[in-house]
Amino acid sequence: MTPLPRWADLVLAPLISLLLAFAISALVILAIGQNPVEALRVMVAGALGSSYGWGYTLYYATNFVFTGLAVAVAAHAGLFNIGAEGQASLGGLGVALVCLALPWPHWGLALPAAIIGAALLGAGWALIPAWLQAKRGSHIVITTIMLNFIGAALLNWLLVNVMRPVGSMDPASADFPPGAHLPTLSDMAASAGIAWGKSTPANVSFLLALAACALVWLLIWRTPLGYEIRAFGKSERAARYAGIAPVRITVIAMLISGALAGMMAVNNVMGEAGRLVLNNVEGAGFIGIAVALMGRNHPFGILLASLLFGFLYQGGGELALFSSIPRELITVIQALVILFTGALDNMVRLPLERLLARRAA
Amino acid sequence: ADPALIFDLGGKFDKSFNESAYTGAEKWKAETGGSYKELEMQSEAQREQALRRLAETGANPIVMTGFAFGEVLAKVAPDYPDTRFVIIDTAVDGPNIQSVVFNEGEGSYLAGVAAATASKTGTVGFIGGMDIPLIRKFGCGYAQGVKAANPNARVIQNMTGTTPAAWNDPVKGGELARAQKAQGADVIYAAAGGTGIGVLQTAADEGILSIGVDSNQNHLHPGKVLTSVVKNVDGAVYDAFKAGPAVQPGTRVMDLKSGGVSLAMDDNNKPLMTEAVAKAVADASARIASGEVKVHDYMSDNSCPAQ
Amino acid sequence: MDYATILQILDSAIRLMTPLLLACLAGLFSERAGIFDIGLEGKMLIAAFAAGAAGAWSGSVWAALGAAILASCALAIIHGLASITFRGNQLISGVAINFLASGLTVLLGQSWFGLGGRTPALEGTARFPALALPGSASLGDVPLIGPAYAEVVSGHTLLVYAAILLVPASWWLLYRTRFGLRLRAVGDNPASVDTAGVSVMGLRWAAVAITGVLCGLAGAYLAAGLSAGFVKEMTAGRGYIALAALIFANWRPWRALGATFLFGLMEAVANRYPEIDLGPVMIPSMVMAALPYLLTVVILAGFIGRATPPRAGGQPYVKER
Amino acid sequence: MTTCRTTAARPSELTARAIPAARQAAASGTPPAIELRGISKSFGAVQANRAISMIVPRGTIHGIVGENGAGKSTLMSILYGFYRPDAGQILVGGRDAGITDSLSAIRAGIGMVFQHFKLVPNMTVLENVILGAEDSALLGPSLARARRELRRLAAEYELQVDPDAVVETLSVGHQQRVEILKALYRRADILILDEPTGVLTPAEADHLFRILRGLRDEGKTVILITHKLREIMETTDNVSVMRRGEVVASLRTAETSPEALAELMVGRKVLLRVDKAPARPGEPVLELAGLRMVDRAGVERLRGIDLTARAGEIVGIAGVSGNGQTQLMEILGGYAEPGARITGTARLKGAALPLAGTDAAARRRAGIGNIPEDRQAEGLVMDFAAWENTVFGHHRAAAYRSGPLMDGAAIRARATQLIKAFDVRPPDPGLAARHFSGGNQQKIVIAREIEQHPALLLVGQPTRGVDIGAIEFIHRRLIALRDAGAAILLVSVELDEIMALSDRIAVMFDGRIMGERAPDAASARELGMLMAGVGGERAPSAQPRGWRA
Ligand SMILES: Nc1ncnc2c1ncn2[C@@H]1O[C@H](COP(=O)(O)OP(=O)(O)OP(=O)(O)O)[C@@H](O)[C@H]1O
Ligand SMILES: Nc1ncnc2c1ncn2[C@@H]1O[C@H](COP(=O)(O)OP(=O)(O)OP(=O)(O)O)[C@@H](O)[C@H]1O
Ligand SMILES: [Mg+2]
Ligand SMILES: [Mg+2]
Repeated sequence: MTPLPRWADLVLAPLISLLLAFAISALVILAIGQNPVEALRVMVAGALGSSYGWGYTLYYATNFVFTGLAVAVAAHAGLFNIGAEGQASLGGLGVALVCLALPWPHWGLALPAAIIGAALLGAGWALIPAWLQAKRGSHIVITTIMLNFIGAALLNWLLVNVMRPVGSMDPASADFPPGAHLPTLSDMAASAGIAWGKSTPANVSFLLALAACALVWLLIWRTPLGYEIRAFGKSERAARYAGIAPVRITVIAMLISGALAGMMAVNNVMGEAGRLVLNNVEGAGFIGIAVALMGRNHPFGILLASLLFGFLYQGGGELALFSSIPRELITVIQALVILFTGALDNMVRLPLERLLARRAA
Repeated sequence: ADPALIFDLGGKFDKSFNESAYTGAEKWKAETGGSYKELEMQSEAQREQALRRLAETGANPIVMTGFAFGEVLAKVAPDYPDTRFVIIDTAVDGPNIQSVVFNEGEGSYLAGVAAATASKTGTVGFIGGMDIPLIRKFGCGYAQGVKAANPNARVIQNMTGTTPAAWNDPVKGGELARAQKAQGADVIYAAAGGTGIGVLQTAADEGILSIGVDSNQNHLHPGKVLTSVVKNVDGAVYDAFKAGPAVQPGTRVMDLKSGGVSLAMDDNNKPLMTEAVAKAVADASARIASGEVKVHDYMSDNSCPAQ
Repeated sequence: MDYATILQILDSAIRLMTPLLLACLAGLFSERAGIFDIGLEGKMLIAAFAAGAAGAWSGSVWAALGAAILASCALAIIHGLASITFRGNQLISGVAINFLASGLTVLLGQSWFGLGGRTPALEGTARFPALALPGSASLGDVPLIGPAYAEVVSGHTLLVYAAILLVPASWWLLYRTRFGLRLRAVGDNPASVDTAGVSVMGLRWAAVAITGVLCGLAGAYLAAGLSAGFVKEMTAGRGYIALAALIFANWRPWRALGATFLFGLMEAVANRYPEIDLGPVMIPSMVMAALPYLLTVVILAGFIGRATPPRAGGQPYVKER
Repeated sequence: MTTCRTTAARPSELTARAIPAARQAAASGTPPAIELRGISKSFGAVQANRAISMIVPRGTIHGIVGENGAGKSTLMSILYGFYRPDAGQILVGGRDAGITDSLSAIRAGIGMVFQHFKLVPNMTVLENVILGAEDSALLGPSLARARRELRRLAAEYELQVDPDAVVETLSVGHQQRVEILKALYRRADILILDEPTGVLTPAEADHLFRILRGLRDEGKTVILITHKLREIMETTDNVSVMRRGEVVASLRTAETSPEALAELMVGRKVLLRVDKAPARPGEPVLELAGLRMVDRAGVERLRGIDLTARAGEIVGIAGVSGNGQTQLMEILGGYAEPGARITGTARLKGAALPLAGTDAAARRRAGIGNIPEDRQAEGLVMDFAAWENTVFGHHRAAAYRSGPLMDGAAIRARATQLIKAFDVRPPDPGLAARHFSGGNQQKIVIAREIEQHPALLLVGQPTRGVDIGAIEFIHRRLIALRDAGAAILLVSVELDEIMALSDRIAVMFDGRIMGERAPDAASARELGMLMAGVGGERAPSAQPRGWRA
C-alpha cells in the first residue's frame, strides 16, 4: 500500500477524524435532548467569533503549548513524563516567589525573573524522577505520578499555612505587585492602536509560547543535544555506543521538560491570576499529554493541537455558560477528539490510502 | 433586568452550598414567575469572563457563590457601576457589592455541642475535605462546641486530601469514618462535599451518628444523621433576587442570630434529638445569640483555641 | 499502637487495597499481552457509575455488578479497537478513555437522575453485604488469632475475597495454562506467536476483555461495596495508583498483591494518623497526606530495581511496514 | 572467499532458466514438495517478489542465494504464511495447500527458522517449543510430553539444549537449535532455514549441515537461504538464484560453480578472493597489557589480555562468540557495561588510554573508530534517516556544526558522498535506516567509520548476513584502510574471514588470548583447537567453556 501524500497525511486525514469526532459529539448532544447545530454555533462564535473569544482561546492554548512541549521533549528521550501537572504547579510557586520577592517596577524586569523562577522550580521538580530513573532505575511513570500528588500536598500546605495573607479565606498567595502584571494581548494591541480582545486573559506569554515552540524545534532537530535526545529515545544501546551518556540525557531532557511545564505558570499565575491559587494548573498537565501525542511530539503539531484544545475549552466554556448543556459535555467532546484524531486515526487513514491508491491506479 | 447566579467550580449540584444557592433561586422563580440566568464555572480563568459577560447582558443583580470570586469581583465591579453584585462567602468592598458572609463557626459550634451531648464515648470526629481555611473554620467552631459541652471530650480531625479529588472521594470518607470510629468516635461531622456522602453512609452502616453540612442532609439516612449544619445560602440568594437591582451594598453577616446558620431539625432526626441534646443546643444558641458566648473565628488569627 | 489498632489498620488496608488490586490485575492482563492501558481509571469510573445506576434502578447488587462489567467492557472494546484493530497509539487511547468516562458519567447521571452526576444512594440488596466467614464468631475468643481472624480476615464483601482469590487464579492462568503462555508470549514477542500459528489479535482482544471485566469488578466494588452509590470522579486517581502498583509489581500477580496492599496500608496508616507526634518533631498533616506517595518514591529508589515491562508493550503489531 | 572450490561452469548454464530438478521429479512421478507459481508481493513501493515460480522436489536440500534485499526472506515468509502474497499460488505435495496464515502452513507440514529468530526471549526453551503446539488447555501435560519429545529429538539429531534454560541466556547457536526443534516438534516435513549460519561458528555450522543432511536422508525437504556459496556447494542439491525480486536461475548444484552463482546473483563478475599486499606494520597503535574485566554480576569476562596492534596491520581475533570479544571491543570503544570493574593498562599511539572511563565520544576523538557487532541495535538508530546515521557518534564534530546548531547541509553532503562511495542502495539519504536491507545498513556503518580515517578501527562481525557482492566490497575497504596506515582489530566468528583479512591472528578463549598465529602458518584446524581452549601458549584454566560442537 502506498503511503498517503503529505497533504492528505497532514491535513485531510486529521480533518476527517475531527469531523467524525464532532459527528459523534452531535449524536451525544442529540441524546441529551439538545440541538447540536446550535451548540456548534455557540462554540464557534464563542471561541473564534470575536477578538474576545480568541483572547480566551489563545490563553488556554498557551497553557497547553507549554505542557505539550514538556511532554514532547521527554517523549523524544523515550521518557513518559506524566508529571507536567506537578511541575507546572511548582512552576507556579516559582513565579509567585519571584513576583512577591520584590516590588517590581516594570513587567519587563519581572517577566525574565519569573520565567527563570518558573523554569527552575519546574525543572527541579522534574529532576527528582529524572535522577531516580537514571541512577536507580525507578520507573519514571510511577515517580512522576507520585510527585504530582506530593506537589499538590506541598502547595496546599504552603498556600494555607505560609503564603496566605492572614484573614484571607482564599487558600492563595497575596496579590503580586502591579509591576509584575503582564500586559495582555489586548493591552499590546491597544498600544499599537488596535482595539482587540478587551479584558481577556491572553497575554504576552502567548508570544513566549510561540518562542518556546520555535526553540524546542531548534533544540530537537537542529542541535547536537536534540540529536542525542532523539537517538537515546530511539535506542539506548545505540546511544551508549555513540558516546551518549544515558544519565546525562535522561537528566537534561527531564530538566528541559520540567522547565517547560513550569513556564506554563507565567501564563496562568502571572499573566492571568496575578497571584498563586490552589490547583492553579487545573489539569493542563494532563491535557499536555494528549496535546503532545496528537501533535506527534512536533512543536508545530503541538501548537495546532493546543489551539484545538483551546478552542474546545473556550467554546465549550461558552456552551456551558450560555446554554443549558452541562459542562461535562465538553469533556466528552474532548475525549472524542482525542480518540478519533489520536488513537483511531488509522480508521480513517487506511481507507483513505486505499481510496487514493485506487484513484492513482 | 433578570438576576443572575454564578456557581463556583464545585458545580450546581455539589450537595453543598452551590446547590443551596440553586434552591434559593428556584424558590424565587417559583414564587415570582420570573426568570434568571445561571452559569457554572469550569476554570479559574472563566470567572472574569462570566462576570463581564453577564454584566454586559444587563443582568442585575449578579450573585456569585464562593470566596474564589473575591479577587476578580474587586477588579470587575468598578467597570459596571450600575450593576449590583452579590458575593457569597467572602467580603469585598465596593459601592455596588453586597457581601454575604456566613458564620460557619457558630453553626459548627452548635453541631459540636450536639455531638458532644449525644456522644456516649466522649469522642467525636470531624472530617474535612481539603485542608483550607474555610474547612478549618468549620472544624474550629465544632471543636469549641464540643469542648463547651464536655470539656473532657476528644475531637479527632481528618482531612481527605490535597487535590480536588478530596471533595469527591466517598470511599476515603468512609474509611476515615471507620478509622475514627475505631478510635472511639460515635458522632462524626463531615464537611467534605461528595466525600461527606461516604462519611454519612459509613456512619449509618456502622451504627454511629453523623452530622451533615451546608444543606439539610438529615434525610439521607433517616434516624442516623444527628443533624445538619445548614448555611442559609438559599435565603441569601432568594433575598438578593427579590431585592433585585435595589439590593443593598455592604456586608451582610449571616449568623445564628439572623438565621443565617442553623441546625436542621426535622422528622428524620427527631428521635435522635433527645431532650438532653435539644436542651444543650437550645442553651448554646441562646448564649451565642445573647453574646454571652463568642465563637472564636479561625479566620481572625489563623488559630483555634480548642483542638 | 496496640494490637487492636494494628488489626483495624490492616482491616482498612485490605478494603483500600481491593479496588487497587482488581485494577492492577486488570492492567496486568492487558499489559502482559502488550497493550498498555492508562485507561484503568476511566474504566473503573464508568463501571462504578453503571453499578450505581443499575443498582439504584433494580435494587439488585447483581444487576449492578453486571452493568459495571458491561460498561467497563464497552470502554475496553474502544481501547481494543484503537490499539489492536486500528493499531493506534495505546497511550492516546487510554487518555481519551479517561476523559470519556469522566464526562459521560456526569452527563448521563445528570440526565437520568438529576443529582449533578451522583446516583441515588444504594440500599439493602443493591449493596454487597459483608460476609462473616465461618468460625469468625466462635474463634473470636482465641487470643491474638481470634480477633485477627474476625477483624481482618472475616467481614469483608464478596469482591474482597474474589480479588484476593484472583491473585492465585491469575498466576495459575498466566503460568500454568496454554492461554497464559500465549498471552505472555504475545506481550513479549508477538511475531513468535504469529509464526506459531496463533492469532495475535485474538489473544490481545481476550486480554483486553479480561481487563474490562476486572475493571468492572473494581468499579462495582467502589460504588456498591465500599460506598453506596456513585459520586462523580469517585475513583479519585485510583486507576493511576493501580498503574503505579503494576509497575511496582513488575507485572507479576503475587507482587501485585504485595504492591497494592502496601498502598492500601500506607493510606490506612495516614488515615489513622493524620499527624504523628514524635516528641520533638511533629510530622505535619501535609506530609502524612503525601505519605503513600513519598514512601512509594523512597521504596522505589531504594529497594526495587529496574522494572522490565513486557517488551512488545505499547507497540501495535505490524508485520508489513 | 579463499576457500571456495572452483568448478568450471559452462557458459550456457549461467543463463539457464530451466529447472532440471523439476524435470527429474516429473519424470519420477512424485509431485514436488513445494511448487510456487507466480508469487508476487510488494511492500508499498518496493516490489519484493515478482512473479516467482519455483519447484522444490521432495527429499532434497534446495538452496536460495541472492543479494541483500533480493526478496529471499519475503518469498519464504510467504511460503510460511507469514505474509500474504499479492498474487500467486502455493502447492504443497502437488495440491493447493491454501496457505493463508502460519497455522495453515504448519498444518501443511512446513516449518521455518527465520533470519531473525521468533523466540520469546524471557521464556524457557520448553515453553518456546510448545508455544502454539500445546496439547491441551493445561500446560503441565504438554510440557511433560515436550520434554520427552525434546530428549528424543536431541538424541536423534544431536540437537542438545537445556529445556529449562531461558532463551535469552542461550548463545545464538543454541537459540537456533531451539528454532529447529520447534519446527521438528511440529513434525515439519519441509524445513525452511533463512540464513541459519550467519551467526554460527564453523563447527556449529558443520553440525547444522550434518543435521540437515540427516533430515534429507529421512525424506524431508529443506530450503536453505545463505550468502555463503561454500555452504551451497557443499550442502544443497539444487539452487535458485534471486535478483531484484525475481528468480534468475534454478540449477543443479553439481552442475554449477561459486563463480557462476556469484555472477548470476550480482549480475557481474565477483572476485571471491581478497587481494592484498603483505602488511607493512609500523609503530604500535594500540598496546594492551593485563586487561581484566569483571562485569556487574561479578563474572570475570577478561582475564588478562595482552595485545598489540600496529599501524598498517589487521589483527584478527578469532574465537567462539561469548569468550570476551564483545567485552574487549566495548571497553576499547569506551562503552563498557556500567558497573563493570576494569583493570590493566592501555596505550594509544604511545599515550596512556584510561580504560575505566566510559566515554565513547572521547575514544572517537582520540582516533578509535568502531564498527559494532550488532548494526541494528548499536551501530544505527533504525528510525533515523541515513543522513543522520552517517554522523552518528561523530555528530559533535566541528565539521558538522555551524555554531551551536548542527550543519544539516554539511551532513547531507557527507551522507550523499558516503552513499556514493560505498554504493549504498537505494542511494537515498532521506530513507530511514530501518528501510535498508541488512547489507546496506552495514555499508552505512562501515562508510561512516572508515571515512573518519581512524588510527585504530575496531571491527566486529563486519559481514554478518551480508551478500557476497557486499562482502567483497567491505573487505576491499578494510584492506585499503590498513594500507593507508590504520591499525585494525577484527573480531569475527567467520574463520574464513579472519584468515582472509588478518595479518596476525589471535585466538580468544574464556577471556584470554590463547595464542597468536600468522595466517599463512595457521591451519584452520590449529585455530579451531585454540578456539576450543586446547593447546596454545597457556593451558586453559577451566573446562572448555563455550564449545560444544
Ligand atoms: N516487512 C517489510 N515491510 C516493508 N518492506 C520490506 C519488508 N520486508 C522486506 N521488505 C523489503 O523487501 C525487499 C526484500 O527484502 P527481503 O528481506 O526479502 O530480502 P532478502 O533477500 O532476504 O535480503 P537479505 O539477504 O538481506 O536478508 C527489501 O527491499 C526489503 O527492504
Ligand atoms: N548465564 C547463563 N545462564 C544460564 N545458563 C547458561 C549461561 N551461560 C551458559 N549457560 C548454559 O550453559 C550451556 C553452555 O553454554 P555456552 O555459553 O558454553 O554455549 P556455547 O555452545 O559455547 O555457545 P556459544 O557458541 O554462543 O558460546 C548452555 O546450555 C547454556 O544454556
Ligand atoms: Mg533475508
Ligand atoms: Mg559460549
